[in-house]
Amino acid sequence: MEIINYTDEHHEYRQRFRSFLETDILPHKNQWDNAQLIPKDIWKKLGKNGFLCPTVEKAYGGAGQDFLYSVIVIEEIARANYLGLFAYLHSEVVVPYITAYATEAQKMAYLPGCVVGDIITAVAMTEPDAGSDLASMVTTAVEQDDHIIINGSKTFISNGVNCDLIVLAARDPQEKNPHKAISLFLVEADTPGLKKGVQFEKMGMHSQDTTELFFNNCKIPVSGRLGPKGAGFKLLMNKLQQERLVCAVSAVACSEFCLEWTVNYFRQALADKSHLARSQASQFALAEMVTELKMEKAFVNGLVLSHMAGENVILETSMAKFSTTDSAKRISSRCMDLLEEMGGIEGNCPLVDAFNDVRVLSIYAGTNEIMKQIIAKELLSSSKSLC
Amino acid sequence: MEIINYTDEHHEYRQRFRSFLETDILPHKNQWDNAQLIPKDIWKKLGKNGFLCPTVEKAYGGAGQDFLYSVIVIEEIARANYLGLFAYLHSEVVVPYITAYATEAQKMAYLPGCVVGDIITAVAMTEPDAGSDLASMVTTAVEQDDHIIINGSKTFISNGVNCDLIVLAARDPQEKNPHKAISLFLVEADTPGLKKGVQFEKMGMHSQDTTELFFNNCKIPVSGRLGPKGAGFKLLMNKLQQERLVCAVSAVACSEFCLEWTVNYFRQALADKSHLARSQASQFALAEMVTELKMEKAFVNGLVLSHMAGENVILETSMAKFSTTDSAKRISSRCMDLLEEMGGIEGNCPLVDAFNDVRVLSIYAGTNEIMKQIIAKELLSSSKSLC
Amino acid sequence: MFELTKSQKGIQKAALEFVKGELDKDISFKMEKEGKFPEKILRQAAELGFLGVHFDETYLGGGMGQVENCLVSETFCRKDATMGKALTLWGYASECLLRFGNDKLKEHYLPRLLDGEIFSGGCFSEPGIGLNFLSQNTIAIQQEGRWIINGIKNNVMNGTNAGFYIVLCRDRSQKASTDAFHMILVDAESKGISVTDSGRKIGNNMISTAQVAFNDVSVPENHLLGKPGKGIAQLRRFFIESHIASAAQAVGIAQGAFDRALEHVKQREQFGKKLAQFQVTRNKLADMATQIEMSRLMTYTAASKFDNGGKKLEHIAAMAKKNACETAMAVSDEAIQLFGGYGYMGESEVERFYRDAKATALFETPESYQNEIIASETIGKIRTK
Amino acid sequence: MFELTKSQKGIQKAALEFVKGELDKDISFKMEKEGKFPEKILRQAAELGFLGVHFDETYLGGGMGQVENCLVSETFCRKDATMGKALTLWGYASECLLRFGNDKLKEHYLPRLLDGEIFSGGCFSEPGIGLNFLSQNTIAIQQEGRWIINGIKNNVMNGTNAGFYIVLCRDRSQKASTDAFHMILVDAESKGISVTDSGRKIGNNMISTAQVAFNDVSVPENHLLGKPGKGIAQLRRFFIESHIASAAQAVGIAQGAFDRALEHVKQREQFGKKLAQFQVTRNKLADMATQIEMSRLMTYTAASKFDNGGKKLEHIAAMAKKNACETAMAVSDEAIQLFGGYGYMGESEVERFYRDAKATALFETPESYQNEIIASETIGKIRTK
Repeated sequence: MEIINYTDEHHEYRQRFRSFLETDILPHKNQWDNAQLIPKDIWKKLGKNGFLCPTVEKAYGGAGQDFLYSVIVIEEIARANYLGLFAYLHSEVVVPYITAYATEAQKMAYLPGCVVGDIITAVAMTEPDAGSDLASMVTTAVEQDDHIIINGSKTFISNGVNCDLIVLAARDPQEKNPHKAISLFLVEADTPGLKKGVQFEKMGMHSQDTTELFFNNCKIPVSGRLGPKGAGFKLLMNKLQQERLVCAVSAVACSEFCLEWTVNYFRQALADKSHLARSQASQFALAEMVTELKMEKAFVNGLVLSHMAGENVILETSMAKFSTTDSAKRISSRCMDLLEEMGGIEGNCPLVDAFNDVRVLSIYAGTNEIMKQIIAKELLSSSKSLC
Repeated sequence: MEIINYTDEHHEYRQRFRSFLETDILPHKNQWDNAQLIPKDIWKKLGKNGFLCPTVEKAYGGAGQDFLYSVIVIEEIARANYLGLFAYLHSEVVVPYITAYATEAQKMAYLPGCVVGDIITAVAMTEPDAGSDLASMVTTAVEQDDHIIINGSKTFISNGVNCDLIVLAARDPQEKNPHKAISLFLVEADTPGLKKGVQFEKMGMHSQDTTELFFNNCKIPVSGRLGPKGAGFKLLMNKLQQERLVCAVSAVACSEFCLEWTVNYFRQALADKSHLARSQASQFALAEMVTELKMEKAFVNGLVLSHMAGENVILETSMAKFSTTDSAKRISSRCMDLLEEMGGIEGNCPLVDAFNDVRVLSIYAGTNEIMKQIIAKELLSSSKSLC
Repeated sequence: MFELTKSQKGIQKAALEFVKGELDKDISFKMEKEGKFPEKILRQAAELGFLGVHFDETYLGGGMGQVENCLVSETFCRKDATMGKALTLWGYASECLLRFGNDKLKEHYLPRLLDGEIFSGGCFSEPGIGLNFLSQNTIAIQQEGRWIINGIKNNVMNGTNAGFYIVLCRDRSQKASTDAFHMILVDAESKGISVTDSGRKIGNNMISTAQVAFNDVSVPENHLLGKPGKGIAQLRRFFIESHIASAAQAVGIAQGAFDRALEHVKQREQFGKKLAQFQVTRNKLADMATQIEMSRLMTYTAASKFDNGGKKLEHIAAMAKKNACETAMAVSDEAIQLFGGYGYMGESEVERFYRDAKATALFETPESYQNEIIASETIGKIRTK
Repeated sequence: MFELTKSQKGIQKAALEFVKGELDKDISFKMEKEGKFPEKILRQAAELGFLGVHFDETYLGGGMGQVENCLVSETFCRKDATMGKALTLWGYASECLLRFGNDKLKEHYLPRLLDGEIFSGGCFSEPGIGLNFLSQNTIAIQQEGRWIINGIKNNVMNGTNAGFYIVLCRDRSQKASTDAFHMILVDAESKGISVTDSGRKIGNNMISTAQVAFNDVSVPENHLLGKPGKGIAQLRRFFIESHIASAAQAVGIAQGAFDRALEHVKQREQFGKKLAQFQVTRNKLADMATQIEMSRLMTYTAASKFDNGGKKLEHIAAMAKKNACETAMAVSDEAIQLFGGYGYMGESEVERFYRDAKATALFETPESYQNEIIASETIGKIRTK
């Protein structure tokens, strides 16, 4: 029994995207990894071909597809072992703030560009001195006449170099209650007073550009506020379910890639009668890892359906987020162990890239420790039965 | 989204069985643990109330229910923390050999008794010198005129004291090919030449009786053969999917019991402001374990549906078997750690029983090592994609 | 490099001969089931000098150190964990008397203890409070030259049959602080003590564990061990020794389970090969052997440092216990698995090693306590604003 | 009990001062990225006597033992794993020459090696065959007073820049058996050698790893190391030293990652508290510290036994490496997690410790090799029918 029943249209879309990746994307991966940037043209190509923001409504230039199209894009990128093509941040994390909270005018202004890849988005939440702790945010947004003046700095901004539009969280310095102080804003990247910092070197995901952002009396019109004033905290919270879910979908697909590759390697080794495939310990390790993967996949697929049905599964997606990302880390590392020294050589073995890429999954979208804290709190404060 | 959609009738059955356990079973657990036996009367009571073999067809005295009724019985026994009430071996492992392979006459002779608990069944496969290795079985069955003469011994026979009817695997000493040599037989426990050995002391599952069986020129009619001659190996294999699946269902429900109990304990500790509940490490541990449980449950529930749909999910049930039983072991042990010294005291903490009971799950129904061997073999010999 | 001395090897050998000659598996199984203490064997062990090898000879001890004590404990537990733990823990917490008590008290209690005549128990933990010392509620009031004690302690080893208890009490006149606790020896015959046996446990079933309530129990002033107010500091010093001893027991348990498993896999055949020839079995044994070797090394090192008067030992001892308990659990669990169905049966011994390993981890001090000891030493001072 | 001597502590201190003074983080990051070997620093280390501390003084070595060598490796890697490994592994497998070579060969190669002038590589593994010695296909034929070598070796450390290789070769005249292999030193200048760099790796990127093909390579007869036919036995003896050295590097990596993480959690605040004040952080640090302590103890013990000429060391050394690599992986992984987003950035150093830990586990000898060494020693003889 498949948990998700994909239609023929879904399969066709998946096939089409897979081909696109093979012809238009993967041949350039090394080059973009070295450049630490994916050219804006490529984003446009992705957009023009319908691989960005597939769920955006037709009224705003989108295809108005169901969420399974999003899942397909995320899965195929991960299965192509190219997490550095961080399109899902744009399509499934940032743009949803706009579709959910923006005014009609804001939607008309930005969404069509987001869909075709003319506008690349980023979200600016984290600050140098406040990682997962939103309440200690210090970037300020002060209303002055028809404008809002922003001051402060944000860090770990994914798509930081490429981004044209930023969903920014900042606080009203007058409001003492941290939960009421934060508002969201839409800031265009060329706004005077906004400066992009230098790019971070990272362990992996090299094609993906990460920077700091500095706001120095950065002035945007009041119409740039996203959602109600002071509602930022709540708006951010509302979107966490999808953010964690797509992270889990990506992690599972990445584990799938690692295992598929390794199992195929062992199948070949078996055919070649190489000593590697004769190892009973390695065979057991593969059995264990494939089992781990199948369980996660079953769980996450169930959550995809619940999410599409509009259910509140924030607790379960938090579980999926920490568990699948830990697992992807473990699986990429353990697969390499089975290949012995061969596993560690970049040119021979794509697992090296996977190992370097997945290490960030347990850190971003809320660290895995934060996930556990949330789960435990919910678990102990509730009186619901587990079964 | 619930993966399994239970009907109101299912819920009602679960409720009825839960009450039955509370009133008729659990008050006697200690006594039966000490006696190392559950009285035959109790089996009859279970049967009369419809809690044995719920799927047996009405024609043979059964209720003709779907497999979810079986799942409910298994789950509720495990959630009552009473794995020693090993009814599922009878209902879901042994009796299915009869429903699947027996002649009409055999069915009529035995099934009605199995359903009402007048006949308790056991399966005799394992031998002292051949654990998981069926091919090295030495118990012989020799056809002589209208009879079959059985010689040899079997060990680790669950329900060994109570059993009235035994599904026996034995080999034809003339046949050299081990895969063609084995046949199955139905042997009534009072057949001359069959002797039950002394009962084993065990780590847990104390109420459940385990013995050796000795066959010394034990003579049964030829009509006692179950299924075609020499087909034993295949017949046994055919039933493994269900055997492993029910083992996994039981393991998951047992983990559920442990976690439910521990979470409730911590909820109380939180209300009492006890130091235990303040421990962040314990809270994280609970979050991790509940996540593990939810994943397994999703996977196993999916397999239940596939099994009911008649799909071949032997590979996946082998995965579920090793993974859920390892997990039950880990969870029962780790929950105890969270309770510190209190966790180890029998009178205060039902986890001690759970810990002692679940340790056998990774050993029976094929050791977890055998599961991994099967999975790895299938994985590497196939050319199917994992995704 | 750690290397046993000749005399240490001698002790080890003597202990091995003793357990081989005197410990009977069938008797032990029966006693474990019935929860009986092996008193006869305790007396024999006492006669041969295996009790309190690290106690002064003046009090009938062996006059040796913790290394020797570890060797005896490990060897005993390797042969039979339940009995080994009984023979090692009969005098639980008596090191508090040895290290901090006055001569008169020592002369009165220790010779009888080391003779196997009496037992001792430690009253350190409280229901719902555990080892969170500052929250503890057992109170001692000084009154007319005596201490009046009130409160309830749980998880008291040898609770039902101790000759004396070592009790951690807060001085009522002081606010809870690390300097507000006394360590007092209470004779078990004192009026006002009521003991409730905790019953059967996951393991360690030859030793009783109990809740002990003190209701206006009055003891002479000189039953204070060490200096007034130094109870917590002294207790932490005792836990160094106790952690080392538990670690040695755990190493013995792991080794005992390993011995049985190794013997089994070298004999048992499946699919035409000895189990020991399967790569997965070999890898399991390699893991088990490595874990045991590391835990033993850590334990002996901690013991040896203790004997040499080493400082900064608290976290090393805690590491040794934490790790040895993990090893004992992992190794005995794997041993059961290697035995298959036989491992689950009582007669295999390995299931009992597994349960005793769990008991070693749960009772005495829990891992959370060890973690905090290690962390605070490792992290050092944290500068906050 | 393991306790460093005064002179060992001196070495440790000197090594610490050296890395503090000479190793620069920014330069190191750049070199790692470009895959360049730190030749200048190697020369400096040579001048100060940090290369080959366990080699005879006759050949410009330090005249000390593996304990001292471990202290240097650990200290180097603790400061900077990639550079530390480069400075330690530049002379990989040269112990084979030291232990088994004739004086003439040693005089010719060792002083230049220990001077940092040349590098050495070990040719032990083959593509698709790994360290399964009996299946190896590199052949040596004795012909007119020379050895003619043909075959392909992979995973050769310093493959592209070695001055000489130590090569395991099968004698064609014999069937594959443990007595049919020779260990031969091949000068890298010999004709018929072709080297293919394996390119960038998961870690250890200042050292090249390469495939080395031998095509009718002819070397003088006296380049045979030790006795003919003893190649495998000698290689196993070398792996004892190599396992100990890898273990020391891994301990250094673990400690280095731990140092950074500890510093971070004591400074970084979240939710109004220092990270180091959260219980979960404290437990993580306790686990990490325990693992490191155990691995270090095991490594020093193995080194010390080696220096004292101890027997039955093969499995102890393998245990040390296996365990230290696990520790290095677990600790550096947790260090990244404690840093959060900063840990994933290049400048945090911890991500590089993590990659170098993985490289230490994967290259040199894989865990499967260690497991089999430990298992065969632990299991002993199996009686089959």
